[in-house]
Amino acid sequence: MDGIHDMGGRQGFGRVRYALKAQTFHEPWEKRVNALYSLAVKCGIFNMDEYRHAIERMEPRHYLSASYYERSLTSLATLCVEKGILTREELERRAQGQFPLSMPSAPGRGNVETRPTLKPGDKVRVRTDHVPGHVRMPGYIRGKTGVVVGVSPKYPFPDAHAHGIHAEDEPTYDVRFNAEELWPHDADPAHVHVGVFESYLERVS
Amino acid sequence: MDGIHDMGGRQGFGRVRYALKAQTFHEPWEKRVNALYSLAVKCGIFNMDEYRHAIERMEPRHYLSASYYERSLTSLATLCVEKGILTREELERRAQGQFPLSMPSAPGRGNVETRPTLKPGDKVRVRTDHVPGHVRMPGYIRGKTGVVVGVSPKYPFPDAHAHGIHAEDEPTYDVRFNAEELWPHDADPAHVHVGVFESYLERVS
Amino acid sequence: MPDNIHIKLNTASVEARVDAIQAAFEERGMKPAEFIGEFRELAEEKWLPENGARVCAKAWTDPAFKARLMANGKDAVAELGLSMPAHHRHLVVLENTASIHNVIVCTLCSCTAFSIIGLPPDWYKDLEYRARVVRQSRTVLKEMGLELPASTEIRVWDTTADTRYMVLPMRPSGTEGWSEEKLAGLISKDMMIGVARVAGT
Amino acid sequence: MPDNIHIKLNTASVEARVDAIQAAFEERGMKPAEFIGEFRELAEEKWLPENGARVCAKAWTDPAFKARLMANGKDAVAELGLSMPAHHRHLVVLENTASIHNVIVCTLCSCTAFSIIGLPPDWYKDLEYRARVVRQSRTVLKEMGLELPASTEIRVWDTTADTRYMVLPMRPSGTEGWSEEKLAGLISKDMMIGVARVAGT
Repeated sequence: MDGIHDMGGRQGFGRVRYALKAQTFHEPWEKRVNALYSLAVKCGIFNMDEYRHAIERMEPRHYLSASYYERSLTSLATLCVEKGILTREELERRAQGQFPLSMPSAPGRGNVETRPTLKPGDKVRVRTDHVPGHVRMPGYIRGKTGVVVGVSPKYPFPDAHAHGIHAEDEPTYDVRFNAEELWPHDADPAHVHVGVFESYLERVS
Repeated sequence: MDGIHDMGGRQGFGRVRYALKAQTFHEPWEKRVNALYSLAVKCGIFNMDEYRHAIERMEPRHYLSASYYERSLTSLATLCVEKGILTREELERRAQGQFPLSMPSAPGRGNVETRPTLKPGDKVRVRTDHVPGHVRMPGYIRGKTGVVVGVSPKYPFPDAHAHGIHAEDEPTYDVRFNAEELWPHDADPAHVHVGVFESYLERVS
Repeated sequence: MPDNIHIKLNTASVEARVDAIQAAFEERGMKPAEFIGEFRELAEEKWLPENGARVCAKAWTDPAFKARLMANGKDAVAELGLSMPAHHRHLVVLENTASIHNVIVCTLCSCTAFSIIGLPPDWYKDLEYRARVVRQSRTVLKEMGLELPASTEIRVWDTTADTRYMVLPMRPSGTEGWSEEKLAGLISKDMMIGVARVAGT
Repeated sequence: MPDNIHIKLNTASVEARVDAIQAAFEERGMKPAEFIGEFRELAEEKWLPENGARVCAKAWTDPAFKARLMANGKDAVAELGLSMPAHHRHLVVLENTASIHNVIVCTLCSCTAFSIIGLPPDWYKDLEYRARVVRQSRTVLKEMGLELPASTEIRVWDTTADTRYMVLPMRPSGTEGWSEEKLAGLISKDMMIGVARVAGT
């Protein structure tokens, strides 16, 4: 989905709030949330792709105003409700207040049928697909061309794995793009490398 | 700028909060804001392109959480401060609290040098430019092809007019796109027409 | 840098912020109170959908007017004594037919031909409408209560320049011989935006 | 549909929401308290940047190890007793040189090789860093205190799959003969993300 979470290249943000030796956690509940979602993954309630997708499905205003760990919490609660482990009513009764959850999911998809097998040096184009469900292709590379610089082991295909659809595992390719081709006239010169699933790519001759 | 305001096609939003005979204004202050920014335009403090751009420059979290009229208010205040009519200190003293303003502006630009003169029926492609300042090209048409169906009188070129840069006025062209080409595999079939400034277009033979 | 936490905790209420600007304008001799009064009158008594409804009704009954309206909307509405702000240099009238349905949005902000069809309703300015109607036109219209036949071509118009649009709805059958005034009574702001249709069409 | 106004006014505090889930898990026999204790120990005592610092120091002093590290990061760190979660199937080590600087981001969420370089700092997860560093790499690094020579090629790595990255900083001159332990003391989490460099490089 072309959601609010797809942040790469979006303009209008201010300076990074950088500090030396910055903290990972600021409040005790943040560690508990991190542990609880890990526990849910360990117990097999949901997988990491479902977890990421349920964050992306947060109502956009809620996503943008929530802290990182509130997003974790919302995904954890949403998936526990969707999987029938808990009910929203139980959560709201226990919390004594509203418990905002993520929006419903749109359909996922399986692997793209004709996928290229690639090696470093191959020139590729990112397909111009739009996908209603989960996808791990940042919008800023859609339709852009780049060069493969690395190949990974196979992973579950997120577009399927986040939706309980069976699919073949796929390698990802580290693809090198030029920032000035990604954002013509308005980017600092750099190479931007993205880990791209095989189904998102087509070979360019 | 590729800002948070560029909403067309962004996914994750829920149902439109539609009601028959819906209100334009909900609170008395909303009419006052609308009048005050109109007054500032009438007094020549800023023009409509500057006004729109100062809304787009709102900190993204603020933009998304603010109501329509709070966005008007923020633009009005920002421009009055930037133009030296008011100071932030005066505003905060009078309001007895913080008065969040928009982020600073990036440079604008003049007309594109080689612009096509077009007529209905001409096939066009939207240039893949990215513009750090104000621009009235929604991101969803960037790089896409369409057909001219209408021509307007000339308007001030917003990319310049929002930044106090002198530029030639330009007509806009109503360009017809297919929704299924704008968002392949993930759009309702429709023709989407966009009013596109001449500088954003190139002719396709 | 704006800090979201600070915005939430220490920000003056939106009303106090409006008061601050109004008072500063007052002090500078800009007479904001008078202008607010004039604006309220315009918003409540002049910029009304009844204007556009008159335009549509006349187009339904006067083919020569309709031809002029389709050729140059701004000049044609001026014949009826209706004016548009100086920066609205062009009014394009979009005619619905049995096979074509038009709908208007402004994805980048919330522009409308407000002096003709009235100031935009709240939902028109909401992020939901702006984000979704260009991409999911049929779905969104259906959610809003307008279910179009599958054969109807949907045309979405995104107001990204200062060209303004209004939809000319279809005239329902059974209204032959009706006065312009009676016909105008059938037409609402939402129909001229394109999220509703006249009953019976 | 979530309503933003309601979210603001009636929503339970985030702490009450966490309590609610923890209590529900407790009732279902999932032993969340024990797991939270284990997790806290991992986060505070195991997933530390000192792990990655050891890896970098060894790579600086042992060319054969470095070759194995560059060929297969996950296997090489395992030699040092360091493990990665099962779903982190691939560790790619990015070597900084006199002419190349690498920096890591996850624009879609905030993935890192946390068992090796430590859990990500707050700013790494902020929208500012995620939105900007891919597009304005040199500007953002400068704002963060790292001004790179104009001749340095910047390579940004966006962690959009479960491949994890770590930056291997440059070894500073004047450290010949230093022990691995002393060298490791030069290296911070931020250097392995790529927003800082070892002093003197």
